[in-house]
Amino acid sequence: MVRFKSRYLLCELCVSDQSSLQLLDDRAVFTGVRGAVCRAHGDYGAALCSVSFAVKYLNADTGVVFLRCRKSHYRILWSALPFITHLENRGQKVPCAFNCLYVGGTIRTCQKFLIRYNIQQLHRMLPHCHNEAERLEVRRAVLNCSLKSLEKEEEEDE
Amino acid sequence: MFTNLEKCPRNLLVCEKSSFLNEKSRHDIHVAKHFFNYKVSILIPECGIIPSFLSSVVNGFSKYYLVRDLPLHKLLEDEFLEKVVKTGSLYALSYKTRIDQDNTFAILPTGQVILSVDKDTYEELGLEGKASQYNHRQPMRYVVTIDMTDKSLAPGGKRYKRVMWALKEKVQLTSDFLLARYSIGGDEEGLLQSCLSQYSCKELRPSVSTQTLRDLLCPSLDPADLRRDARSHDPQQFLEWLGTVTMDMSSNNEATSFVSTYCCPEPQSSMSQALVYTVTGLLLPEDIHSLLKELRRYFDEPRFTSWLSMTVHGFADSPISWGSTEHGFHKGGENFYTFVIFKNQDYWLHMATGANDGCPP
Amino acid sequence: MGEHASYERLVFKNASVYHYMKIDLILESEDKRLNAAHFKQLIISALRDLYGEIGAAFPFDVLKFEEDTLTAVLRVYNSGLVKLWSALTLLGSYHSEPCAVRVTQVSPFLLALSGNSRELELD
Amino acid sequence: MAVFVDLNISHTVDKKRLQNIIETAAHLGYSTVAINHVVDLQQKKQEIGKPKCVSELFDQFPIVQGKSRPIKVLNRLTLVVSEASHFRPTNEFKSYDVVAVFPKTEKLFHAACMSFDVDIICIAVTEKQPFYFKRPPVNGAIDRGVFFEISYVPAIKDSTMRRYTISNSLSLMETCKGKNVIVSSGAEKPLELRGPYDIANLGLLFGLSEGDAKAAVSTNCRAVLLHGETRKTALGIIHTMKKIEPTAERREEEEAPVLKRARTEAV
Repeated sequence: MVRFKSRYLLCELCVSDQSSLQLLDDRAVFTGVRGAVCRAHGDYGAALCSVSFAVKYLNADTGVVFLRCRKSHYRILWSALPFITHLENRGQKVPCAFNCLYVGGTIRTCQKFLIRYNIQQLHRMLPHCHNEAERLEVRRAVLNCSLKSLEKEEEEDE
Repeated sequence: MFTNLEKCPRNLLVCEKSSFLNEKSRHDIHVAKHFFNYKVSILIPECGIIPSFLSSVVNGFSKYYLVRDLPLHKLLEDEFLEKVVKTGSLYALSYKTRIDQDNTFAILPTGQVILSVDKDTYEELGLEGKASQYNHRQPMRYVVTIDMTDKSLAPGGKRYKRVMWALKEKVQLTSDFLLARYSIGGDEEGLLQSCLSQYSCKELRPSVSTQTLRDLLCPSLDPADLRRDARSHDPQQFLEWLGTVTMDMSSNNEATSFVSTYCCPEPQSSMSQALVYTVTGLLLPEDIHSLLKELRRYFDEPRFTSWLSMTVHGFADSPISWGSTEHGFHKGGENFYTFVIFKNQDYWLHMATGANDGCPP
Repeated sequence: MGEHASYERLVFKNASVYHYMKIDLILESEDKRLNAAHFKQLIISALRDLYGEIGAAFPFDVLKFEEDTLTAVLRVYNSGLVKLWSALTLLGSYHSEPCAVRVTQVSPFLLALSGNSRELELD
Repeated sequence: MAVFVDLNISHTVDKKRLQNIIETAAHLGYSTVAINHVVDLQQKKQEIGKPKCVSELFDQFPIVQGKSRPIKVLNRLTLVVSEASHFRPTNEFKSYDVVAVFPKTEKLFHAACMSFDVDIICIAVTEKQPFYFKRPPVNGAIDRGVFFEISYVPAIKDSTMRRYTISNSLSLMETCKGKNVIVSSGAEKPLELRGPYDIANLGLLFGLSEGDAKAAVSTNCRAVLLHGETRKTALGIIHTMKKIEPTAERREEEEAPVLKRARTEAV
């Protein structure tokens, strides 16, 4: 049996107001991205992408999104992402931008990257802490959260 | 983005530069080997009416015949072979048959018979041939070449009988044919007609049309510079320009214009008028050769132009292009050549073929 | 043979950067008129439908357009040929009225469009 | 490299329109067309009738453009099946030149590929494919010489259907690798038909290679017609028919073996 090769796009949703991310769900991201692909690449692009296209994971707290599509067509999906200016859910508009962080062949490699990326971010953000108390607070939070909930780390960054 | 959609069929363009006065010049061979010509168009810059010596050559072009429902074996019977095929050069091409769909037949003046047939016919025919070059997954088309001048195929012989049996008894290959015969004497008026009297036979003459174009831009040509390294336009650009002229398109657009951005290649000069003279029909290489000779004489008198061009289009559905090189039809079936003749008897020759074609000689 | 041009031979494979298409637009009602600009706009909108904004941005030229017969000659880069052709094939309506584009000939050489032996009619 | 064929011209009772479509097809260069009679077995009281004789359509069939032959018109039956029990081969099948089936469920698709005595399996183009194409049934169909059909007219008419057409055919191509595919129109109006070279180019969008795309309107259709012939006859070797003469008793007539089985194999 031949395996259909996929590509996973690890994206970060950039929003001005972090809380607005809570309004989004998989469905909203799915339709938003599909609409963007259709605008940028037309019916043909949309048809190509729709083969095995899925939102594999959405973290409404950190804005991390995993998109999956066929390996042969991931560039179509990727090139449409910059044209997204907002997503819509239940009539509410969320202005946002997609920032593609990593493209991987499996969810696993994407996850590894995400951990590395978040650690990097943590190191970058830590010096910005205003006083020792804040710093300790961050450290405590990081130690508190188990490895399972990686996404918490990023939340602490803010 | 869509890489699978960005490929397109290959095409070939062979450009030659030489002089008619060069002893080794092969222009006559190229002309003689392009057997089935459909259209000749001549472009003479700065010329209003066609010189009489040219039109008289064209008027002397051989007649050709359209014969309906002619069985192929008729053309290979001893009598016909002796009388027609072996005494002059016979050109025969099946008419209204498409090389990518139907069985197509051609008889070359060299005495070769070429059958390009589909798989079913090939299997029933039982003649030896080889698979066409342009097959996909499984061969669906075969090319059978029979050389009638071969000694082993002499009428009455075993192999000859087998060929006739295959074409007569096994499968009656019948088609409409375009026939023409070139003979130096020209004494056998109606020889073809008399031989094929039992079939509906229509005599046809090549049709001629003239068109005068006014005020156009034209690229400046330098005979020594085929490749155009020094200048900015190359053979493709010149051929493209020639195309726009023969199809009467505007060639002075702005780079920003919406509809078309085509511009005449630089360096350019303007031309007050030009003559496009076209002949259509089954045109024989011999006739084209004599036309070419006359065109060279055009510069015997002082003229305003330093060059003129002649384009010869081949039949898109002919089974061969040059010599016995296989020809096919993928999307366009193009096979043509263009002579650019200069005042000093230098020439450029551009030969082009499309996707399912062998390379021009 | 110094005075004559010396022999030179060049072979180009896929030399032409363009492909040329000869097409016919067929409208259901024959009283509609359109000019070259409308015609190009129609093709661009067909491209946009099938290939989106990015697809609609690739350049092509309408080298010739005859308003009475609605025939045209298009020039397109090789890489855009399949896209343009398929967009023309899937073009089904003009101003919500059925229409069709018939492609008569496609060639990498413009000259070849002026001598199509499939147009030969001797009857 | 064979003649161009369109195996799906929608049947209408409007004779004038049908004539119009066939004339257009001839003008576009199709040498053979098949008139498609659709029978939806879901609805009750749907009977497979005998098709009208095609010779009633024209006194003189239109000449194919660029050729001196008239166009050949055939009859085709398409059964829309959603339950396996509905599919029952009847004698009426024999009066059609080509029989197609449009399976609505995965189970039926499997059955159609592996066992149904049909020539064509239709692929959904107006809706999202409700199941995945699995390799075993698709390969089974290819081995049996059954072809998959994609109709392009819905893609001309509507943007959403265009998306379904393309994505469904792409997922089919992932499994069948471009083998045993035919592309046909499904036209109801003359203006919906497209020329054979246009379709060969359109095939690239459906995930076919250039050669496969041209085969999809020519050689593969020829294979379908031959396959249809083998169904009507005993593997294309023996052809039985009733003698209409009232006095003569029923006799089996043996025709020359026009077909060899090998020829119907997929190309």
